[in-house]
Amino acid sequence: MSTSFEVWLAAALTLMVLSFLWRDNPFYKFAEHLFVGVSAGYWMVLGFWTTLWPNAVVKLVPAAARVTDPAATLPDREPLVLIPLGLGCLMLLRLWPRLSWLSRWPTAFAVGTTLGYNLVRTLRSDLLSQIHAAVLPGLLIRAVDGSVAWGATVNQWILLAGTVCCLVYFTFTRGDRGARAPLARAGLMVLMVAFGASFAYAVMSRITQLVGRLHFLLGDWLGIV
Amino acid sequence: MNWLTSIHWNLVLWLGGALGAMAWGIRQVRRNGPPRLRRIAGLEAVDDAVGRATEEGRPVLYVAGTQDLDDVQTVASLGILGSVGARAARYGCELIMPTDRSLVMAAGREVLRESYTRAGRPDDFVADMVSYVSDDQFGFAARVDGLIARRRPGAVFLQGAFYAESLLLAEAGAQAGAVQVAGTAMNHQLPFLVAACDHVLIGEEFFAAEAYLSRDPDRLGSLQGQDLVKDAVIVVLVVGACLVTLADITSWGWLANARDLLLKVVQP
Amino acid sequence: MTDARVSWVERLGLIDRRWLYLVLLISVAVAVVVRPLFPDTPSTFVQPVVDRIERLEPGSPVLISLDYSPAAAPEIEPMAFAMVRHLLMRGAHPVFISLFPEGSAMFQRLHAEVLATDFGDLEAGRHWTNLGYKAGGRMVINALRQDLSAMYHADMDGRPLADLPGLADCSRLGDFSLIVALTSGTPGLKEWILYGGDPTGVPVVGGCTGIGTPEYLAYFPGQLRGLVGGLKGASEYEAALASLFPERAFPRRAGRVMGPQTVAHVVILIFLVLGNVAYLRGRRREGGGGAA
Amino acid sequence: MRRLMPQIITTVVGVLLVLTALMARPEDAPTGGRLAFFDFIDRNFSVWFNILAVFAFILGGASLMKSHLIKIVGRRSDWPYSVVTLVSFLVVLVVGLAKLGGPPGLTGDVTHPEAWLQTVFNGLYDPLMASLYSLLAFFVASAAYRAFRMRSLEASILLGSAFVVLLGRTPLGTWLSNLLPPSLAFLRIDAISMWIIRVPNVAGQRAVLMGIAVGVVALTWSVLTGRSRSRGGQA
Repeated sequence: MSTSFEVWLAAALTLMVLSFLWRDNPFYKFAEHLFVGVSAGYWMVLGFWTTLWPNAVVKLVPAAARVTDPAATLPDREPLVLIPLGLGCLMLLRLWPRLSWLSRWPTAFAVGTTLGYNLVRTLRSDLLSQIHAAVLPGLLIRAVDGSVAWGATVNQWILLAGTVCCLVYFTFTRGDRGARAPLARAGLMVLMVAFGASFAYAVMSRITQLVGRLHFLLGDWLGIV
Repeated sequence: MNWLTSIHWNLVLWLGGALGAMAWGIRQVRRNGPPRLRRIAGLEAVDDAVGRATEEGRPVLYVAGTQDLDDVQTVASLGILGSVGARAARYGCELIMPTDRSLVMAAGREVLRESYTRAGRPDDFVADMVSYVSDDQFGFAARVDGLIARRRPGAVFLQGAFYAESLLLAEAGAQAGAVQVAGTAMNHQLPFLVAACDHVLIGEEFFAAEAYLSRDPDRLGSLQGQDLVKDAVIVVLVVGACLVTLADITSWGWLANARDLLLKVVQP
Repeated sequence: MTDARVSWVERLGLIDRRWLYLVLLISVAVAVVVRPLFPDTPSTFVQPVVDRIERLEPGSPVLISLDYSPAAAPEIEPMAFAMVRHLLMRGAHPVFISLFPEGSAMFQRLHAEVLATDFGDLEAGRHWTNLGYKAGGRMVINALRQDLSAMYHADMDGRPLADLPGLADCSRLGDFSLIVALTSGTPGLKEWILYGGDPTGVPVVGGCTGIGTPEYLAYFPGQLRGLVGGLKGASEYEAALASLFPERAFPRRAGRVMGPQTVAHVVILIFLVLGNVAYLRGRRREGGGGAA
Repeated sequence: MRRLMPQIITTVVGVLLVLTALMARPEDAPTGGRLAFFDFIDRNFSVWFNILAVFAFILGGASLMKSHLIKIVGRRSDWPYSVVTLVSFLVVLVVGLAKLGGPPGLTGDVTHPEAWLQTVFNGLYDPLMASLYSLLAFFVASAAYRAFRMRSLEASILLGSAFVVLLGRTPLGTWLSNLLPPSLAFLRIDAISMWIIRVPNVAGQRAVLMGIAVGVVALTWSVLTGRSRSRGGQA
């Protein structure tokens, strides 16, 4: 059995969370509320020391670099970081209802940046690259003896046909009669097989997490394993 | 000029084409009215589910996801809530809506008040239909599960952004024998919801549902434009695959040129 | 006779869920204690990762992004440890960063179990470098693409980037030989493909949780050169490592967990079958298998 | 002003970045002349965004305090739990910002193995998060028994595919497959599960990705042009 305070604390909290399986109870609620507080604090601290301090404070007041590392070489001053700092301060105004409209400015900047960077990248990586990956020669030849690899070839065409059918399923404004209907139906079935695979992989992840916890309880804490 | 050569022309082509298609779609809808819409089974199930619950004398339960109002899926869900609420009002069926955010509660009340008024039954609207339960994820699910076990709703709607709590909610509904209609764009939860619910609006269907129900011409037009882009993608895929294959097995130069041109257009 | 069986099936359907919890808990706990070890071989998605690392020149800088949280650690840590061991055995220079706040703590565990234990003779800053966490997600990748020093001025021990011999020829993302994204969510592998690999041409390989695997496979093999998916992938990687370096006898964390994992899969499959048998019987009795 | 200014910021920033992504070739050597402007944007906007991201954490913490303080002061139901959240938040904040434990003063890494923040991580954050997620394994197990039903053709296909993959990705699947005679090798459950992942799964995922990409174009356009809030056609 472990003698470390950290491990005992962790074990107690683990049991508190798992007590939810019996029913919702004060121990579980305590643990969940503790998690909300701890994680918010943890993220804020790391954001401050890893990003805000070196990339904003130090760039504005180079001497600040010496606070965290007395031997640091001082970087150049970059007054431009006043822009994001100012926007950041405006963001905090959301807490004061009368001035909260100003907090829309930094949000607008964030939305514009996200969408602006995202648009072309998504177009490239999720549309063009996927098309590029789908448009492959439909007759695969084995390098060894020059014969046709029929298995791989058939798979290639099934993959392409499946993609097309799913795309047909995701079109909405073409009515539902004619040749599209059976294709869309087939697309739905392909999607279901895909979801089945996602389902299985998600179950796997959940189980690994459980095994990890039991490992901690039985091994690190109780020392049985 | 070096900057002319440094433009990704094929990206410009696709982007321009997509934007053009959407502009065309919106113009088309504004001029000629809404397009022919494919039926979405999950959306048609809304009516039946509410009807069945009414016949059995059981209430309808609606959960608008577990995220706050700043999530697009929550907003889309409130659009669907409007039409579910209108049907419940028309049939005189009781509606219960537990929420896990106070903002969603307030917005839900507004939406339902309007649907009940529009259905001509403003007096049937009671603010308490929409209640705030709890902010915490599994705590919310546990209490909604209790509610489902006690009230035994005839229809359960799980529409919006869900995380792991979706499983708990769907399981409780299945146990109560409710008709369950789910809708979400959370890819990780979709498979579980499909397995546990009777009807599911899958990803894009969920967003399209909002356009279907709102009948907003711009939304429908944009949808029509997006469909045009998807059609173009389908054509490129089919033509491209055939072209690449033929160019591979024949030795015709023009085929190889055509293939190279096409691959350049889709070069990421 | 038939009636008795139907009611038995029906009773099965109404069983309290806590019994199911208990069955799962006990069967997994027993398997955790027994810990069987199964043989494994790399699959189509894992082998390319192994091959790519095998082909690296000694000294090649490899960016490793630790984008996972404690919840995913049971899945990701075994593969992270195996891949870092492999990189260091081949003399590559791993540069660790993180887009997850928890990444710094995850690095500490990796340091304790791999860098300090198996490779105690290697030097920080010369043989491997830890740059740490930055907030901003995909925008961090975007900034690194332009210039490493836009986001990072020093490593986590405070040494300025310019003083790190291992990073002498490495001033931006494009200078790396390989990007290894170990991912449990967003931001993660997808962002590394979209914002890192695609625009710079640096090959990206990944390790991810089971949940992410099916989606990321759509990027394989074009944009994603190899994928170690979930515990099974990690177990395959460990097996590959064991056959490459039999003399080192590295621990096989994932391999050891595959036993309890298999038991749990079987329990869930049994539940799935039993539940559906009860359902289909109930439905047949209700209305001759008509529409429900 | 209140509505116009945010729209202008979003549109200008968004359009500039779209143009940047279309024009600049940052992977080439640094460009000069006209492209220098785009390089400047590309480099700085992401760094600025990252600084803003930290303010989002700060805002999140502050709103957390505000909402829980309201609960405590108003003695709302479950208010004692709000005290737990509030106190733990403040304690972690002080421990982290003051870099208690570890290297002396404010020097060194806040996640240094001896820093108290690392104890907070190991003793509180890590077990809580990992345990919350491990609950899901139980939920899946009970839903497998009580909710996942072959109620339609679609659900049956999904469950069938899930069954094969779940079995095929374990040593048990390999073991069962080894019982098959070589002539039936195509029925090997591990091979079928691999096929499902490589072919139909990729087809489905690919279509979903393409669909989302088209949706992103539509969404970006409607936000950048300010149509996203319009109802009924007129802005």
